[in-house]
Amino acid sequence: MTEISTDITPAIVAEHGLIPEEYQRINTLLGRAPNMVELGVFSVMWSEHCSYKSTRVHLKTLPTKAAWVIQGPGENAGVIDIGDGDACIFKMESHNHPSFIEPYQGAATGVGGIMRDVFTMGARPIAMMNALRFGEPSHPKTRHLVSGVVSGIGGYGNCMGVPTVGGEVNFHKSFNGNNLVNAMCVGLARTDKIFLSAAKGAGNPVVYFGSKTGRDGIHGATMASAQFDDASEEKRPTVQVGDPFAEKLLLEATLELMATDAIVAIQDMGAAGLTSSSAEMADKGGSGIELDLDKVPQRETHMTAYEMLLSESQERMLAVLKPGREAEAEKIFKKWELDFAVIGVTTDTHRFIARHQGKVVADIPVTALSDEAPIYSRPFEKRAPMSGTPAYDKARPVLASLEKLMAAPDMASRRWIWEQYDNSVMNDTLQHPGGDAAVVRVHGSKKALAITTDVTPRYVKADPVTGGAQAVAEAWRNLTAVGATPLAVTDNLNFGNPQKPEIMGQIVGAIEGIGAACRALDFPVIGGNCSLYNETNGEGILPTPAIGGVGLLKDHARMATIGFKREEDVVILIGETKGHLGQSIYLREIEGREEGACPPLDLAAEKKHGDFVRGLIEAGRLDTVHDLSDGGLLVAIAEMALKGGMGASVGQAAIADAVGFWFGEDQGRYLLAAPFAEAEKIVAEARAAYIPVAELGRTGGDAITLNDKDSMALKTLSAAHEGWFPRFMSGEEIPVRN
Amino acid sequence: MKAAVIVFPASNCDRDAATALEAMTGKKTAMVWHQDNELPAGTDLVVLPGGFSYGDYLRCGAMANQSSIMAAIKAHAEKGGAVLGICNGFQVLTESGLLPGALMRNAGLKFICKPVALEVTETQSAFTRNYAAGQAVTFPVAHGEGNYVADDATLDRLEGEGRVMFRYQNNPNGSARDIAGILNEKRNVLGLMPHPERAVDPATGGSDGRAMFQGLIEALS
Amino acid sequence: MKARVFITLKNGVLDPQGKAIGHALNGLGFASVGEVRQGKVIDIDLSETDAAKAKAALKDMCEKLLANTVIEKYEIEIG
Amino acid sequence: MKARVFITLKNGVLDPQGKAIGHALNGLGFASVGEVRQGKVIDIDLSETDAAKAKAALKDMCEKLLANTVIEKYEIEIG
Ligand SMILES: Nc1ncnc2c1ncn2[C@@H]1O[C@H](COP(=O)(O)OP(=O)(O)O)[C@@H](O)[C@H]1O
Ligand SMILES: [Mg+2]
Repeated sequence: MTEISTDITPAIVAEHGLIPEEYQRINTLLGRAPNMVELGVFSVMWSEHCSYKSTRVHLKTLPTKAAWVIQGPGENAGVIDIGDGDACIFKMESHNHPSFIEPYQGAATGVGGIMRDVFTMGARPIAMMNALRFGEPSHPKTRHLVSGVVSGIGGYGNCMGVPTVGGEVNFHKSFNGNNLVNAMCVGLARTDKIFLSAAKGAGNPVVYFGSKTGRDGIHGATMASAQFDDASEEKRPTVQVGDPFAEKLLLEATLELMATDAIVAIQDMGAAGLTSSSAEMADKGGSGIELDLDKVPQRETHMTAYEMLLSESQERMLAVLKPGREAEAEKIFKKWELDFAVIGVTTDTHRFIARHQGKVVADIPVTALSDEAPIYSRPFEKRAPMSGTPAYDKARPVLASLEKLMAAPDMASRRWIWEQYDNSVMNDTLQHPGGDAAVVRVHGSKKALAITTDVTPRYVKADPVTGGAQAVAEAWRNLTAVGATPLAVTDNLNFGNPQKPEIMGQIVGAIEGIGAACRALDFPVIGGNCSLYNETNGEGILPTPAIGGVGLLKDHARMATIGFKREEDVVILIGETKGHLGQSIYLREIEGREEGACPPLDLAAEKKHGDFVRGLIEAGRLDTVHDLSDGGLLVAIAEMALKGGMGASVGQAAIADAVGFWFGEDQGRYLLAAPFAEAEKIVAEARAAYIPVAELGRTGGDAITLNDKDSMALKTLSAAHEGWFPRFMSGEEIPVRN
Repeated sequence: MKAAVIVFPASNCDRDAATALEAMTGKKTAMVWHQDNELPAGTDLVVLPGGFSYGDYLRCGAMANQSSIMAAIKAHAEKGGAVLGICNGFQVLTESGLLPGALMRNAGLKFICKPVALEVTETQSAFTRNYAAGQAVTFPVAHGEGNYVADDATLDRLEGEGRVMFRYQNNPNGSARDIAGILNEKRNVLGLMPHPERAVDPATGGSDGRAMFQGLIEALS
Repeated sequence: MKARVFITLKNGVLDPQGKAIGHALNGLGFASVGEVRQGKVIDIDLSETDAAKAKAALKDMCEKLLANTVIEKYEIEIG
Repeated sequence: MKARVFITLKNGVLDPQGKAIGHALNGLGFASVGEVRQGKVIDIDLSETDAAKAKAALKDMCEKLLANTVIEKYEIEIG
């Protein structure tokens, strides 16, 4: 076996993404030099992706506990208790780089991967979300990437029969060479049927099931190295291709196996495939593991131990069974026409051992791959937040700006996307894409889960701490706006190169902000994922710590939606409006500048306002709510009008700065609409609670009218709002931002 | 009415169909595995559910049509038993020859999921008896290959014999003559692309689908 | 033995995919492109060594599964 | 001039469709069927009359649009 005897040169070490100090540490831990297979195993286990070596010390500061948290970070996904013996299991993960190389397959396998993380814990996936960031619309690659990513997400999720119910999409030039594809999966399980990955005990069979192993996704640089040239052509690394059909069978078969009590531990094979799943299971179980690679179901001939251990072929799982239960399990996988093999056994040696063709090809203490992995406190530089209020033309006509904003790439309707996703399969979707949060019923009950993903990267860039906190606050606000009690979040931290102090400063700041907001809002972090090194030509992306939030509605009959519902409802604004335009969509789209301070955040006010609004919805007194975010007050009114197919006449006496009033992005605000009598009570109660409140006008008609003077037809706004995406994607229009 | 829902590998609206039927009939629905050879005794209605049987690989419905349960379904239809094919189920029915024509890629080449307005064009069947002729209903669609094609003679015949049961009001997929659902000659097998089982609850997809199941219950009980 | 099966749409059956490809090629400046039709090619490894038997089996596969003869036609190539 | 372009997956790239078709053919009793791979065939009418120019244009079309060269390879046949 050439791969065992190969001399490991500094070049080979570097190709494996390891620095000399790390290689030295491997030698020390092993008490000898590693062979090629072992080097490969270390390289993936010690990679940023698997070891979180740059972020771990900071992630530890996040709040992860609450009475309803069953499982925080550390497993495949987080778990919360939603009452009546039901558990909600969810997680978000990135597939940024693969989606840039091959948008369809990259996005599809991203969806498949996150679903496996959720069903490997015993949950049936019930909803999918996706948070996407692309380069500017005028960039030649953008349309191709949007098209491929969206059809890849749909292609995989639709086949799985899990509704894709929401997400977010931004365009910005910093993503030109580095798009972001973050997918989130939410599943349901019973609290007494949650499966973990700790492979406890010795002598238990380790079983492999799902699809066969091929040479998919093995680290390009390492594969290019010289020692693999004997059967060259066949051995090139290949892009991972998703097989949603196999995944659907894998889901059903896994849940069927879980209905027995044969499983000790189970884990999907995600990044770093067989290596990380087996090593992590042994590590968490405090045991050892021995694998016989000859038993691994293989798709291609002449696969080496290195390839099998590092392959990222999709739709595969690893489980540890109770002894003697192999046949029972095998029967299930036969029924579903999936591969099944016993490929190893747990031991009490605390070693990770792999055999191939009669030889030991890797023998490593398990802790060397986990606890002993390097952790770095990388130097970071916290820059002063961007500040100041940029000047803008205060006399610019408001409604013309509104029309332009409604058709801006970041604001236009995403219907073109969501209509390609099956968002109603499973028959429990109560709020489809297009509202504040998606709402999915807990099958057969009155309960429902609200789900959202949020972050405003331009704020994070301006001020990482406030921006990180704002992402959490906005997620919390979106859940609140439908009437849900926000319960927990999963994060997906997308940043540039952490070895640059400035980028590390963004990471540290964002985590600090996320932690502060989660603490203030009682909204613990139960899982997450980091995607670093998102850079092209040395330019990092806008820092994008995406937050996936989940909340619970106890009775979905008491739920709010954004559309206006009745003529003559009073439109009420909750929260303080100062007209903050720094870093706003208005400033960027209308004035063409990305400047100033991001809006400040008052977490105490945020909580107070949200709790007030949610209380009204829960009491059955309020059914029309929209939170304010990108684009501010007037955009929110327009969205409520378009959704409800009903206009409104709004205004206020003596507005000093109309632009700031209508388009400022002050935080902690909600718009409500309620019939007159109820509205009067709501306003009085808000005043009594010292919550800033204002009556803005009445619903009705087929236009937005400001201060009884200027108006714009909903038809015009709708054409602007609905038109941009289809025109852009059909190639009719490649807008250039002014 | 005793209903059976067929489960093919990667069917994914099987539970939705069963849930809708159970809500309407108050009775348990039998779930029948594609490798079975027989339907449960006394089955009145067979539902071929939506989904991506065999991943929609090769052609939608092609591989499901090779399942062992199909012989029993054909025999059931032959005897006059009711068969309802929804979405992927409709594709299986055309592949099997139980219904004429074929379903091709949507004209816009994209998967489409949205509520669509339909006209109930014919009421002469157990499936549509509880609708009024010409009634407008809304069912969700969710498919990538719902573009119905058949030669002109077949289309003329379907229309002439009153076997076009549902038409799109705004054709979303390029279907010939706006066809959304058709009946077989004996009027006991219906295939349609829209999802009536997703329209039985006002909280989710509206309730226009209820009349279809109510009609079946009345006709088959 | 290796066989290649072509599945293409019958003449007269509209091919939206082919049309879209043709349109896109024209749009990219390939003015000489006229009609475009898209079909499938299926490559099959067969352990059968008798060409006649293989051909018969392939025909059978096409009729039973590979082609939908309502809209598609097939060609078989053995090589 | 008529041209035929074959787009097939590169070796080693997983072909879920081919896998499922092979499985189904075995299930139908075609025991001699081994590996199956599915690809696309694109038939193009060209007004170009010079074969060499046509070939060059077709190659360009494959690189620019018809094939996804990250996972697919192509062959061109002019006839
Ligand atoms: N940014 C983060 N915040 C909190 N927890 C995190 C974060 N990133 C990763 N984690 C946790 O670390 C664990 C390992 O993550 P990951 O390697 O992405 O999981 P998997 O191996 O299932 O893909 C998970 O439990 C995850 O929730
Ligand atoms: Mg995992």
